[in-house]
Amino acid sequence: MSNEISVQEADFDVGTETAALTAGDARAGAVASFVGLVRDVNDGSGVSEMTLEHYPGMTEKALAAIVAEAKARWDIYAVRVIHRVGRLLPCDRIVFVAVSSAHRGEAFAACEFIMDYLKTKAPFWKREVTPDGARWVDAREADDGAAARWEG
Amino acid sequence: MSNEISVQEADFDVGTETAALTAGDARAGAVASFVGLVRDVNDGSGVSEMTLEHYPGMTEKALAAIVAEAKARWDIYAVRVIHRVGRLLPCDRIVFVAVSSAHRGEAFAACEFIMDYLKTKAPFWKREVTPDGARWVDAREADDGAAARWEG
Amino acid sequence: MVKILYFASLREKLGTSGESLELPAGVADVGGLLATLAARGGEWASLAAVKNLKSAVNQEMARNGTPVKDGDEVAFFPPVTGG
Amino acid sequence: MVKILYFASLREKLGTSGESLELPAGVADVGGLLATLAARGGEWASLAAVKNLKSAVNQEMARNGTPVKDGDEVAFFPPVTGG
Repeated sequence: MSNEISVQEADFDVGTETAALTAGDARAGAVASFVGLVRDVNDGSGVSEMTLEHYPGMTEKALAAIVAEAKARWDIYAVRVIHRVGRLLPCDRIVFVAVSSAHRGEAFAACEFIMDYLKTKAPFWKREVTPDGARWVDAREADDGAAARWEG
Repeated sequence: MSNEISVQEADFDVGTETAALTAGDARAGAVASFVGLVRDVNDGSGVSEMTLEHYPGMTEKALAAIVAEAKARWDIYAVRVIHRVGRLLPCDRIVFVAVSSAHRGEAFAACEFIMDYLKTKAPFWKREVTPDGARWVDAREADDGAAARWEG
Repeated sequence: MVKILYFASLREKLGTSGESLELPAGVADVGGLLATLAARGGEWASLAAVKNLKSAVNQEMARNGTPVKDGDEVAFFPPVTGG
Repeated sequence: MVKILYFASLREKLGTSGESLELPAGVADVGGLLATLAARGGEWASLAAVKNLKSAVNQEMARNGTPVKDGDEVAFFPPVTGG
């Protein structure tokens, strides 16, 4: 698929992206998808805005490798990954992952796998503004655990 | 939530429904969702159209009970379930389930749970038209297995 | 009287979507009602033999042992296939 | 020459987003390069002590033992937090 991965400042349209994934593909009986959003609180502090930094070049490669791994593991048809960078506000969309398949089990598993790997293997970093000033977001141990369950 | 469950002939807009789930709710960092679509093949036969029958009254009750069970099991914020009935063609959307939560793990689990229970506990029946005539779709054993893993 | 509903392949096979029935003496659960209907013969006789026949009483999933009383709504149908 | 990049909190702490460096004699992997940078002292000294410091060589995740040779692009950064 030519338009599988996007790293962009612009917002995206969930309905358009979801429909595009299965347009003209009547094999697909299932689309599982995920939208990540900016919360107004994190680690107990209010968050008024956030900036997402990334590693241009590596980001796209890392995401492509994760998608390829998902396709090797599950019988899925199409995948779409969009990740925003730059300045974002609470309730803004950050990330979109959608996967189509014949049946729901594989679509759900592949979608969650891609999110878990993205969270631990794709070079993005969040810097958030709180009442106490700006701070870099700490990695969550829960994310390492979520990624680890797909190993071995 | 007042507009949690809909059983309707009309199509729905995935983008609008997904956005409505978290509108003004900056606690939500995650939305997991699922769209089920009519495939053009089932059990080895081509499918040219499908009719979805349901049990009015019980359908809404069964879906509400499934959603209540999901809310009891996971710390989720909002849920939206839409199921279409009547005549549908390949590539048409059948069902939409979306769940918001602070973090993705609970949103994914609750969304998949609702779909698994819907598949085995909500009174819908599919009748599909194939080159050999119309037939009622057989229940899939895989669906019973998917639902059973949430038991006990 | 109980209101009885039939859905999907069952509705087609029996040629009716439902009926009202005076609950016979001694019939107090779904299994008893099913035996009463099957005793009619013809297509009805096959009711008791439908694989994985499902039932609901007052719009809640039921089993053969689920009580049925006057005024209830009882439904019979094959395994569900939505989603 | 190797191209070295620093991201996020590391970029801020070191006050630079990257540099070009002649690979010193005897330095052949990420760990060796890290030791060379830490030997500069000041903020650089803390590099070797950053908790869970991550690295990439030619835009692939790396470890201290990953080989580094002339012409490579090496990046150092904290654990990722996207998604």
